[in-house]
Amino acid sequence: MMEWLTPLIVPFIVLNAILGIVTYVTLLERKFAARMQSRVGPYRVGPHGLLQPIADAIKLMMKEDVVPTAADRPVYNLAPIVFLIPCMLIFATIPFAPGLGVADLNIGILFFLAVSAMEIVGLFMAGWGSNNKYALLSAMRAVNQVISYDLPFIFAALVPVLLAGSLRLSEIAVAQAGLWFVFYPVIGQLAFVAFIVSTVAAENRAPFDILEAESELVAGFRVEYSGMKFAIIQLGEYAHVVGASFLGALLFLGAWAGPGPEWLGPVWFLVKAMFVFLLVTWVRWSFVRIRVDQILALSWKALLPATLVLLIATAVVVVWRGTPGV
Amino acid sequence: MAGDGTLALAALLLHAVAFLVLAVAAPLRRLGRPAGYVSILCAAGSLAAAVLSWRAHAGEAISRLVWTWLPTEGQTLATVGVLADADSTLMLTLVALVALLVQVYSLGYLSDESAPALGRYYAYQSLFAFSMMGLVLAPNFVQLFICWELVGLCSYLLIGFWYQRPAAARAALKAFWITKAGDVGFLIGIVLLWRHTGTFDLAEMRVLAGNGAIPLAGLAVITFCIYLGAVGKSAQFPLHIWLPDAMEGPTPVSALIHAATMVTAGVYLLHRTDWLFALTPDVLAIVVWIGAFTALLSAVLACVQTDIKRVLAYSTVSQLSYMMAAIGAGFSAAGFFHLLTHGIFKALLFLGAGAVIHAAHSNDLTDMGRLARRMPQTAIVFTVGALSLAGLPLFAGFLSKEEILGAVRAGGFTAPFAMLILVAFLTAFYMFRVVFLAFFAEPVALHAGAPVAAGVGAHASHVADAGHHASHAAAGVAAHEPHEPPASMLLPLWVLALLSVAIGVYFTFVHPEPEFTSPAWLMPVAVGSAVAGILLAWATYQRRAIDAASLAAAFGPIYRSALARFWIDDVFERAYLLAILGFSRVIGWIDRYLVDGVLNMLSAWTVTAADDLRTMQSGRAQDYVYGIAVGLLVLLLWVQFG
Amino acid sequence: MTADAVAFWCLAVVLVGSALAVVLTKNLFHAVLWLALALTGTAGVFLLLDAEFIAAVQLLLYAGGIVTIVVFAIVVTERLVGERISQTSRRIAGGAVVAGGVLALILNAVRGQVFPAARPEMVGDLTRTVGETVMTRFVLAFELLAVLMLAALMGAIYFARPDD
Amino acid sequence: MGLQAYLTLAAIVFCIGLFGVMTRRNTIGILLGIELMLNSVNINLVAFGRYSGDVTGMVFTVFTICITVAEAAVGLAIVILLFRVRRTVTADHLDLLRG
Repeated sequence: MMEWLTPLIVPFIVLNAILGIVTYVTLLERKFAARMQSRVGPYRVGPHGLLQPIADAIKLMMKEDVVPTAADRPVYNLAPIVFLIPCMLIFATIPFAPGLGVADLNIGILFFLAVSAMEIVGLFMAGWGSNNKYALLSAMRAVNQVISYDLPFIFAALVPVLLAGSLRLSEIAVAQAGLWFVFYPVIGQLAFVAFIVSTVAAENRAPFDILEAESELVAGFRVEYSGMKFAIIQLGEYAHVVGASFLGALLFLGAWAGPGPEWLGPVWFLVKAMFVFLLVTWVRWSFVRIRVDQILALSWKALLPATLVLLIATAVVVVWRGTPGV
Repeated sequence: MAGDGTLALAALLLHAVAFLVLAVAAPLRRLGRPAGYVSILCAAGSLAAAVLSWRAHAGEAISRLVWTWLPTEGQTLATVGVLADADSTLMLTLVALVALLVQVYSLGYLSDESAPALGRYYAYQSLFAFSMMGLVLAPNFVQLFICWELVGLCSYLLIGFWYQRPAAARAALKAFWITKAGDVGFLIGIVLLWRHTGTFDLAEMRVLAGNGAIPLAGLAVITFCIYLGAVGKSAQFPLHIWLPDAMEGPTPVSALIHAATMVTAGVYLLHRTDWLFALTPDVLAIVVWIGAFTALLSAVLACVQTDIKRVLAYSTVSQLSYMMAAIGAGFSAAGFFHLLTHGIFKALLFLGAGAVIHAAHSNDLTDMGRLARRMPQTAIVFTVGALSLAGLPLFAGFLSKEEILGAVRAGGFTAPFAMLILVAFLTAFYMFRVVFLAFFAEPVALHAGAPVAAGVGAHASHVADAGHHASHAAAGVAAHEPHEPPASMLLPLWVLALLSVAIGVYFTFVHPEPEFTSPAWLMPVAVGSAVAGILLAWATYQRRAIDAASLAAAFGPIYRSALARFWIDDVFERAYLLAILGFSRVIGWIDRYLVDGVLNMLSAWTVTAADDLRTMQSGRAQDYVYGIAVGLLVLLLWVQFG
Repeated sequence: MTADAVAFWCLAVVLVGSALAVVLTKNLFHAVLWLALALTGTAGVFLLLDAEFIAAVQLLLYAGGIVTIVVFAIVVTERLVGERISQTSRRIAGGAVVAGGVLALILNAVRGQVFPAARPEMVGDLTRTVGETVMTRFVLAFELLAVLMLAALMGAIYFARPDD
Repeated sequence: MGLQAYLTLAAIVFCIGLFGVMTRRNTIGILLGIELMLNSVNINLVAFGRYSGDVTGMVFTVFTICITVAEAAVGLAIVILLFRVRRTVTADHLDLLRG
């Protein structure tokens, strides 16, 4: 009985845990942003606003589901789902503790990158299907930006891969037992910075949020969405950010390593991931939005060559030291 | 730590790092001077590493540091790495030193350049230094050839640095193609040698040669082919014609590439493989004769040039031939020794000439004169360089030149020896002709009664570096005053001058153990001919006791032929034209009457047929795909049921 | 039926269905989305063949990359928003006959051969083996590929540069 | 499942792609057909490699995928350029090479 149930139970638990985390991450961000702006943030619903995300979810579910007349209906309706699936699938290969994960593939990080690249299909479907100029423009911008920042993102993420000598995420985590890669002299810090910058860009967050620049494009590719579909898109976006935060914590911050008994590992991992998330949020609420050409120039003229050189330098270091690993 | 070649590798890789940084980080490169600082910083580190490496390998210590490359199934075709021993690290130090000084010097010399051009210049410089060091340290022929071509490429890029000027672009192409002609021979030689010995590796090959395991049959052809590469790179007759034209590049480039390092690569190659050439004495005899002949030819040519850089260029050809002659005589150490000293003082002379051009805004000797008053420091260091080149005692060229003369004589080549003595005389003459005309004598142009400004204007249009400084000249020719160059240019000059003197003094008192015995009269004769040359130059151009024109008239035919560069460039052009045009005429006739005749007939038929068939060609790619698919269908049917 | 066979049949249906949709739908944008599904299905087939690495590359480059640029091309070549892009086909009957004939003959050829039914056991990490093979036995092809990519990159830039 | 099943699947996809290339009027549509054909070739390569226990097939699949991406990039650049010059992407109108 248990033999075939276990592979179902673990994903079920993980999926629900992730959904919970993602829901409350919205609250975390709102509180954090409020503190940065000397406000209090959500406070009404529940003690210290703790029930706010649930209230939001209920509100969105109750709303009327409006479909524009001119919309490309099948595409419009499918888009949120196609968008959400990759965003949830990226958690499949992340090990939350030694042995605790859905599938610890030997190409784990490649799977993560490949699946997160699929997200753009859903995004474009949403922009196209809405049959709205703002939505389409926003989707075009998103494609531009995601293509541009995928490469630096991959290169930055490959630095820990080279250092650990494995594509398997659990092995990368284990390889940091001695030294977290973020503390690896020079290379580690540079790669981490590049990772954070390209994460912010790949998530389309400020200062790279031109695709939903409210002053020009109203709300970007989701302008025509409402109700449950809007909630799903929102959920997917936050899931992606959280997934990238987990990846950052795993690649650079030693994953589940931390003081205390072993069962505290997942907790430590969560704390680190939230740290990365807050870092991204901090950037989001601190900088002004920059122009499209600036965004593209930053990627192609600075970030891409820099990460490429960094990657080569890492390879040289690894070859010089003879063996991968710290 | 230093014994394992790591330091040599570091010296090599520092330049590569500088180049990569400048090549990849475009914003940094476009800043200009900061790019130069990056490059200079790496060059300084490289020099330190090279010197340490040299100290570690001064004795018999040899270290190899190689990685396999091009692994084919079962065996390794080639390796890359460094082979550090006494010779290569010494050469490495020379390259590192001159490269550093030239880069510092260029900061001042090229200060008028736009920032992106300056950054590009430093990127090229770093690439060149890296390639040259890779050549020097090459453990096998493959790496050596690759670096050999890389330095050729850098030479091309740097000669054509002012690529907007047609003359520079042409000179760059000429240098590239003529050296390539030699390189073809070199490449053939390497491949033949590989078939002959089964290895590219220098050390392995040397062991084979030591055991007598290399079959002698056919080896002469191979060594001659390899020598052809050296002929091209080191500007031996008849491929010497590119080097004077290469002076279209910036003067620091001439100092680094076309005097001290790249052109000596041919000499270095022969020195490096002297054990191989020792097996083929016939080829060595060719080397001596061509060397002596080129030395004499170019020395005569140097006497009649009015462009200061061209005098130095022909002088470089002449001195390279000196080295070649010594190597051909079988005493390659003497040639290598002269290579090192020549590298120092020729770089000094070129940089000094650069300072003069910088000040006078002209390359032409007739535009100069009495510059010693305006720029005494330059005059001193230039004279030190000239004395070194003339080979007077206490200066760098003295012992090395005498060693070469002794070597050629000990090798039993009497006629080349006599030619080289004559060259020693001519060398002193033309060098001091430059010294007197530029620094001490009254300006010639004033003598002739022509205004200086007109001379500057007339030459600035067609002379290499002068054009570069023409903006200065145009700003105010009349008010222009020659001045000492900035410190960034003076410092390298003084370093090189002091080194020249230091080497000269050191070797005047500490004679290295010679491999051969020279007769006692050799040194007086050598020094005497040099002094005679200096005196003749003094009498002609300083005192004007002898009229230069009548001196020229006395050597009428030679003078006129020298002015025409002995028609060698013309011969190349004619031969090229004749061969290509003649061949083309024959081919043209065949083409017009035989080939075309048949074809016209066929095409007449074809045209009518095509008119009927053209409807098949719709121009739509899909129709063709359709055709392919139908063809595939038919093919499958035929295969399965036919 | 084993789990493998079930998965294969599901993927085959998805793949063939979406491929047919790619060549038959009138809406070009929908065709591209169907292509994305077909490419994803192919990645699934690769997974069935134990080639996880290839599957990931397929998703990353094909489904992520190509689909995006195709979409881009559609948007650039059609008016941004306006009438639905529709595309018609021609010579449908002829094309169907030729394609069907080729298919029948290929299948006939495949049927006539004897193929190994069982898969040999692969030892070690397949991804690592692929990587090592690329870097040793096929290093020349790999480097040529790099040159090709560079040429394609420069060609694309040349084509796409703004008119002067 | 045997090798035959995979080969059959690949053949079907290939012929569907061929059909698309022959019948589509839109240049981008033709490109989609080409992608399908290339894709089926990859299935063949991987399947043969897997059933003969040799990684060569997979290595060349990686190569093919890379080449395809390059091909798509250049091809679409050409399409965009064509559109800029001729204001059409209908393949029938692009017949400058007609004899």
